[in-house]
Amino acid sequence: MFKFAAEKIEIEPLKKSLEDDRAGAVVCFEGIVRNHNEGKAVVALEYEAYETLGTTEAEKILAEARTNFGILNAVCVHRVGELKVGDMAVFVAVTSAHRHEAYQASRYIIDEIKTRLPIWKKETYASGSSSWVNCQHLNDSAACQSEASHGRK
Amino acid sequence: MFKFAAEKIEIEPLKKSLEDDRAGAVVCFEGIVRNHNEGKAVVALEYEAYETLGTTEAEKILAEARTNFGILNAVCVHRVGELKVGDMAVFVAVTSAHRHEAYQASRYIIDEIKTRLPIWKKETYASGSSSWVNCQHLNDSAACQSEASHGRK
Amino acid sequence: MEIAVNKGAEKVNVTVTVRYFAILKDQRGAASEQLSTEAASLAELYDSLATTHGFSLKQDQLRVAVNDSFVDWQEELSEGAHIVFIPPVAGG
Amino acid sequence: MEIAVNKGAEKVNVTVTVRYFAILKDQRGAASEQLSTEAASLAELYDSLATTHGFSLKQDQLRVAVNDSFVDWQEELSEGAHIVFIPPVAGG
Repeated sequence: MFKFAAEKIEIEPLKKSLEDDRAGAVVCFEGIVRNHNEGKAVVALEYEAYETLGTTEAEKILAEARTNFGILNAVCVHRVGELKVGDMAVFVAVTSAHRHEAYQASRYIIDEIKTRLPIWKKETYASGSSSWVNCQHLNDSAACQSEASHGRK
Repeated sequence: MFKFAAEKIEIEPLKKSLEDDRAGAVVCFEGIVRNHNEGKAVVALEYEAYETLGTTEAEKILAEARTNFGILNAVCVHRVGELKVGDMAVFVAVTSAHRHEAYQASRYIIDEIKTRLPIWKKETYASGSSSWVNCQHLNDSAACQSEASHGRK
Repeated sequence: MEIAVNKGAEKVNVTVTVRYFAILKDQRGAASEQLSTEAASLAELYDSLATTHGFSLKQDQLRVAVNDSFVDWQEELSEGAHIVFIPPVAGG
Repeated sequence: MEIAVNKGAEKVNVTVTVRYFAILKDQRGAASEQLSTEAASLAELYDSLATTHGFSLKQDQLRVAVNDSFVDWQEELSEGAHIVFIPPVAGG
């Protein structure tokens, strides 16, 4: 099960949904908003998602993980909206009979979520500037900034 | 921080103790009592630990993980006493700036905990028999059973 | 056959909806728009919009989706299509 | 020198405490015991106890700890030592 969440991710109900007497391992990954990214002090960020396509793509990723690694189950939730430092941006939980498969599947899911899902992150820096992460042209970081955000040196 | 716990492991306070504004990733592992082991239906189990040496050895493992993988922090708790199917036997949480290190360290810690810590597990099966896991002589599974447990076929 | 060729050469306008996300939304100043276009492909449509609105991203930095599925840039435009140009993602 | 050799050859009893875990505890029927022994090494002590109590585990399946540290099987016994024979572990 995958979903986007506009509010704080509550992990207990998600883990509860995975309970299974055959499960010997649960691996959970939490992606957290850090206070730094690439050397700049981050004070807040905003996630925007293309939710319909994003949900379809994420369900594909979870199905791939189940098929490829023989796990019991997997869930993932990704935040959208405004987040601050310390907030959870993404949560992945995987259950399996043995730990090796759970670790592998967890890593696969988060790696694919990060590269395949249509989600964008706008970071606001201590300087007051902001920038859409990863959307700059190679060797042209200016391409990444909105008009309002040229305060970044 | 490592400890043995005679009661249910509460993971929230453990994760709280790891909070750090530099953390971008939290990887948690939960080892759960499964309803089967090596083809036998398990109904209950008991962990016994040599706690003083076990704690020293576990703290060494956590220190190795911090040194080897450059993580921010790590905690681990292992249950002792009577557990039933679905109970958490061991919990490991690791924080790091980036996810790769957190996954690697988490896996290192649980692998080492399982092979190095003086902890023993006695499984009770649906048949009523019980057995100390891993303590049988090669090609001589009888060596593993206590006198009271020869009901196993 | 000749009729088909003539038809293909005619500039036929189709009406599509384009939805913008992230930096494209900022640069367009709108989350979506309905527009009538002569563009023969999604690639051509993006080029034309990028010129009009000054989008900083090159087409090869983007993916494109129609009606909530990823599609090829050379796909022709169909009447009523919902089109999304997808900037480089940054989830997680 | 000759005195030292004589000393080594003498059977000197030491008193140690042995703590048992898991299958060894079941087979010994006790969690610990204090005993006086002539054994020259930990290996020798285990062999003697295994014979007396019918321990099913061979010495090469065990590790051994003295005073809460892993030590070598060939280590000599010291007065007052706390000894633990460690069956194959099964944590997690």
